[in-house]
Amino acid sequence: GDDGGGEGNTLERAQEEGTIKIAYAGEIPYSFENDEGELTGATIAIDEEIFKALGIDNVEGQLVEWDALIPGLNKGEYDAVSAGMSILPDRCAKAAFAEPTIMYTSTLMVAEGNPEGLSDFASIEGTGLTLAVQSGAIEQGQAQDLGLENTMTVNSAQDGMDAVANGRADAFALTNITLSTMAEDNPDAGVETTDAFVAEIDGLKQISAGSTVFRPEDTALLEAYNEELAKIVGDEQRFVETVGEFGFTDAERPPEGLTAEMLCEGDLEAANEAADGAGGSTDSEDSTGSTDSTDSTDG
Amino acid sequence: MWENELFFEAVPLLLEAFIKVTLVVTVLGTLIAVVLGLVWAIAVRELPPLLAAPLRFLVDFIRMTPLPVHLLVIYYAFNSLSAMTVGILVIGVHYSTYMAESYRAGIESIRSGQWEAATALSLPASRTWRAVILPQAIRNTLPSLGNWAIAMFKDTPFLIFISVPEMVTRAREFGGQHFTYVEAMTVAGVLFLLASYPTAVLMRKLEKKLAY
Amino acid sequence: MPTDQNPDPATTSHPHNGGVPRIQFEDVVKKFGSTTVLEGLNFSVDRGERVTLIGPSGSGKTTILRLLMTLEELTDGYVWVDGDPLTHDRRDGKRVELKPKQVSAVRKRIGMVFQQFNLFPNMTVLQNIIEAPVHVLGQSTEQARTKALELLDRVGLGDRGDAHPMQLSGGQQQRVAIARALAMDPEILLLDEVTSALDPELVGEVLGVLQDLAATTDITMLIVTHEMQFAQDVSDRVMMFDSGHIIEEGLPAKIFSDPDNERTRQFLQAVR
Amino acid sequence: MPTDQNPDPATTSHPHNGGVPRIQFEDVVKKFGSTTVLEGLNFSVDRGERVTLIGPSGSGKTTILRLLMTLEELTDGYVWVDGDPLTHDRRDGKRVELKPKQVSAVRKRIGMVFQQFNLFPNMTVLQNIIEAPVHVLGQSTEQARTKALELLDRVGLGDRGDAHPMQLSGGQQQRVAIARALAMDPEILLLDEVTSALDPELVGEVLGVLQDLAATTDITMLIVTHEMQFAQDVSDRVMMFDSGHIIEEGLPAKIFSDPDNERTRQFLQAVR
Amino acid sequence: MSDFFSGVATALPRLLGEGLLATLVSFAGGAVVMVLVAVVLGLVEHQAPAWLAVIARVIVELFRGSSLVVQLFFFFYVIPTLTGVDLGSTWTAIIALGLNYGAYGAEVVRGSLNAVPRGQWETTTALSMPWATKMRRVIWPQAWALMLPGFNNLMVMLIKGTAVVSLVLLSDITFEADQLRRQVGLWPAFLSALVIYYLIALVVSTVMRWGEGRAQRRLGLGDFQIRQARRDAAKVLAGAAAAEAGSGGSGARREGRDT
Ligand SMILES: Nc1ncnc2c1ncn2[C@@H]1O[C@H](COP(=O)(O)OP(=O)(O)OP(=O)(O)O)[C@@H](O)[C@H]1O
Ligand SMILES: Nc1ncnc2c1ncn2[C@@H]1O[C@H](COP(=O)(O)OP(=O)(O)OP(=O)(O)O)[C@@H](O)[C@H]1O
Ligand SMILES: [Mg+2]
Ligand SMILES: [Mg+2]
Repeated sequence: GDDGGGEGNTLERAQEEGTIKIAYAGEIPYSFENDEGELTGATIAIDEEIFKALGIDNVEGQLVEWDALIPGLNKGEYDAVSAGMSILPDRCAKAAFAEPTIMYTSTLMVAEGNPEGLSDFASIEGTGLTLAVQSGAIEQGQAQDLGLENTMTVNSAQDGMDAVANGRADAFALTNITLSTMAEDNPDAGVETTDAFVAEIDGLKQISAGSTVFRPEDTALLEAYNEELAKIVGDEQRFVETVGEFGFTDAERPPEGLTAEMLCEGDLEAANEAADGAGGSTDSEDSTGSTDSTDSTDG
Repeated sequence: MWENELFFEAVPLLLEAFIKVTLVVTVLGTLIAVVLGLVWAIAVRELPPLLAAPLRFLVDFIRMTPLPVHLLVIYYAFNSLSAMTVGILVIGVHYSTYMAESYRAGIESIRSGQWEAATALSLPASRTWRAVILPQAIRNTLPSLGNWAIAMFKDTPFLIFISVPEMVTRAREFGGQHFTYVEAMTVAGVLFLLASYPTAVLMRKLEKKLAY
Repeated sequence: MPTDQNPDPATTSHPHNGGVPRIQFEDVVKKFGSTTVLEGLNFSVDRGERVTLIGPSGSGKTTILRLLMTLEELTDGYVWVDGDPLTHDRRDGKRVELKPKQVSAVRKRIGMVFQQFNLFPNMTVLQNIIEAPVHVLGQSTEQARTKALELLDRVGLGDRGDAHPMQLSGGQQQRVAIARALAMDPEILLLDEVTSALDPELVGEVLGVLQDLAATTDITMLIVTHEMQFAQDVSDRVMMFDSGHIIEEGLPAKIFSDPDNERTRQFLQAVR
Repeated sequence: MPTDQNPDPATTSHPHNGGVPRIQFEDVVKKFGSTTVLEGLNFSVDRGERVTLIGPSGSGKTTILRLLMTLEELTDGYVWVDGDPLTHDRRDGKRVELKPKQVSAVRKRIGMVFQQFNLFPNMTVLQNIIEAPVHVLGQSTEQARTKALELLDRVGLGDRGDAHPMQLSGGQQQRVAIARALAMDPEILLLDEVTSALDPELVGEVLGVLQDLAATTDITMLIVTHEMQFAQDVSDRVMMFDSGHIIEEGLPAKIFSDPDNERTRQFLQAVR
Repeated sequence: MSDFFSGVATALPRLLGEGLLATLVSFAGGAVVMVLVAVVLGLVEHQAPAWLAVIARVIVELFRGSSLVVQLFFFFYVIPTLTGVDLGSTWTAIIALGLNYGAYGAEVVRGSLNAVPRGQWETTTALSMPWATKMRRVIWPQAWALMLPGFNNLMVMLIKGTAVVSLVLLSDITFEADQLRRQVGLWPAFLSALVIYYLIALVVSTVMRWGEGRAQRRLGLGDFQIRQARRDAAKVLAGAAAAEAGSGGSGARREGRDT
């Protein structure tokens, strides 16, 4: 533990010390510790590159349970969360999100051979099958909004895969990259993943993107970070060079025009537009109400 | 800092977890511990040394090592068991090792005169246990068993390690969703106090009543 | 030592004829760890005899009674009851331990009353008394109950059968304990300082019951007591112990009024 | 009741003149919860007097000693020591509780020996004895030590100063306890059944020490005992209690041989 | 089998490195706080004027009545949010562990004071000893011998209690083992952890027993009293001490005040 939340001068301090402490959730391939005990992963790679550009050479990691990431950030246990956290309105109220770093699609991890023939949330609706979701992940909220009955909550992606592998759950919903990587890394686990999908609620694509999170008062750090981030995200080649080794492609590169602000405000229409390019259109007029609640149990 | 809204939102949620999970785990875990504890206590006394020694070691080993590790090991080793089942079994077995100690103390607290009187009357061993020793020992032991049950109740949050949705696991989840633990953990703490203090007072009453 | 009677019990098991002593200690050795309490003790007690054991604290009196009751293990030597071996038999000159069953058969002839009463607190007075007759001798509950009520009458507690031990005074508890021992119809009764734990006022009632018992039955009694008057009134013979040895024995009248041994004299003076 | 002496001690505090009794109980009431043990008890003890309290169990003998030692709180009434109030004083006719300091000043004149010896197990015999003189009276260790060795000699244990209490017999422990009480130079010594926890053989040595003490000092003694012979030998007066009342009192020779009161007669018969 | 051992070989350095350090720091710090809290609260409960004793009692009941896990979260997240006082991971673990088990320890202290025979308290009054002398010279040395078995039990409980400090972001043995599970497999990781915990407990317990023996020999206590003390300790731990306080303790307590 270090001193409390700070007065927003974290950037200065980190630059002085040359070190910044970030929390990660231990999720392959975003941010995790490899077998050599080194901190690595796609979001880590991006952050390290950015921090280096800001004169902070040393990135220290702290593994934290998903639920505790933002509470720990706000009480000053670490300076940033590098876990590819989805940018959601509720979260934006409590913490400051950088501009989108990577785009999310979801997938279902199912038993080998996909015995129930599942493809997305819609295929589960009404079947009574058990769906595992990770505590605090956006799929948890989506499953809830869709009214899926039999959900169980797991603490980590590993737990979710275990749940599917040993039959405690019929499917496990999480981001595509995470689960695909895990399925590849564990060929003997007896699991596979479905094709990626973007959940649709009330006809609106639940577009989501993840980024690094800072304390609200650390505006200087956030701005400096965003500036460097734009240089990577804006450059397809550089983006793929940085995160390619973790299985990410140009498909995960945030489209130009998509901002954290849109996602923070839950403005899915704007997001849909940005994602589909200038000409893209959506059919719903007032979707904000329903999307606000994507990630929470309340209304 | 403090949001009444969140507080009132957390109350019913955690109360539900409390009744549906925490209490269920405590009750079933206690049943397991009460029965297994007596089995350990008598077995260690009556088995031939060659069997009693390893059993005693096992019981001691379990008692002296942490519950969270036991939970994790059993949870991952037996995939077919649900987290709830694992939680109940492990916490029950863990506390049975404490209750075994209580039974043992209860049996030892019976004055040697009782054993000697039974010998002087030529009562056979089985009858001595059943009619003389156990009725007195269990009476002596009951308060202690009750207190271990309360201790177990307060240890149910350890099940957070295998995500059994008991009260504190739910409180953390709730906190994670609202990015603050203040209200939820307060509710959890208060519910614990509300439940355990009166029970402890009751146990003390029972203890006084049971004293010969 | 004046009492070294040693009528070689060479055969395995005597028939119960009148010539055999009720109790015989033969070369009895008892050690606790490295301390030797009894070192080759020999004595015998006849049928119907009442023998009082006196001697300073630690001289081994209690140990003798406990050996007879099989509450302690014999380190060496033999104890015979009516010529039957108690815990060890001599076979072909060798010392052989008996099976628990065999021990139990002989032990049933012996009853004991303890200093601390040792009633079972979880049972009523009546249950205390009928427990062994029913579960050891196999009597019917009815039969045992009738007998128990008789015995309770005899010790002056006919109306307290349903009380719990804790509701009784020490003197009453001890009288129940006597009744409980008698319910097994023992041939031998061992009494180890049965009044030492009682308030002085309550001693009389217990001694009264025992005096009555001595007068009206022919149970063989081995008594350890500090109540010299009682010892004198009730016993046929007194044995004075010191450090596990019998240093003097004889008629109570003689021992209490004019002991031969200096140590006995001292002891009796101190106790009075 | 024959003993209702009541010399109105109206003034707050008497000078220590010879006319004032050493101990005076005035209208003393003691209740435990709802049971009244003493109900307006009056008596006094003169300087140098030795008074034995007898009476059946529960009659309040111990309670009287404990009140004097301030181990129990007075429910009502007064206790005067040399005319000084012990725990409560009368001021303008009102009963006023004294401060702990004041209580302590008077209490220091009183010593007590308990049935259970109560030696401090974490100290040697010598340390037990010098503890209070050094830490309460403020004597130097050397001074206290010299005195302690004298006292140990007096109780016949001059060579056991470095022993630990647990290494001593009961009788020896009790003699150390007496020495410990004497080390405070008390004017009053309270003895509550000091031989009841001892083996019969060891009673004599303790009574011997006390008899010697009575013969060679003029300490005022209040004695509770079941040892009637000792009581007769040592005391100037015997008070017979029943249910918290003095039912008879007088010279020991008279009380023990020919009591006036029927209850006394019964009690003495039962205890003998 | 060789997989197992190579797994253990991989796991051990990590378990014995950072993991063991975090566990031991939590334990050692927690133990110190525990004893301090226990002695202060226990003494206050037993000897202080009623109003103060009640406050101590409330503190004890607060910590014994809720769960260690809740207390950890409370100290780590709730208190800093509400008061701005942030202890950080290590201190939070130490304070929460120390207070939680210290509350149980207060019962051990109080029970032990009660168990000092009444005659000993009364004798100090009969000798007019002032409070400090009485406690320091007579009562405490005896109570100390009686409370050591209880503290022994609590130390073992405390070691086991450290297994939850990963909830406040310390990488203790349990946390490391859970991480290693993915790398070296379930059994090598967790069996190693269990054995390490067992050995720590064994060492601590042995040291404590040695201390017990020393203290008790000083009092000339026999085996019987030692066994009695152990039994009382277990009972006290299970929260049963209060009943005794009602009966046996009241006399001693009154004793304690009037000098
Ligand atoms: N269980 C035991 N372990 C070790 N020594 C024992 C045991 N029982 C008795 N002893 C020792 O054996 C010796 C004889 O003891 P015993 O109880 O027979 O004496 P006693 O004559 O009955 O004395 P008392 O009059 O005090 O009852 C004593 O020295 C005693 O310390
Ligand atoms: N702490 C107490 N609480 C309640 N009642 C008590 C207490 N101490 C004594 N009593 C009661 O006070 C009465 C007198 O007791 P006390 O001990 O003074 O009698 P005693 O004459 O000394 O008897 P004994 O010969 O048995 O020692 C008894 O009825 C006893 O039960
Ligand atoms: Mg004896
Ligand atoms: Mg008394």
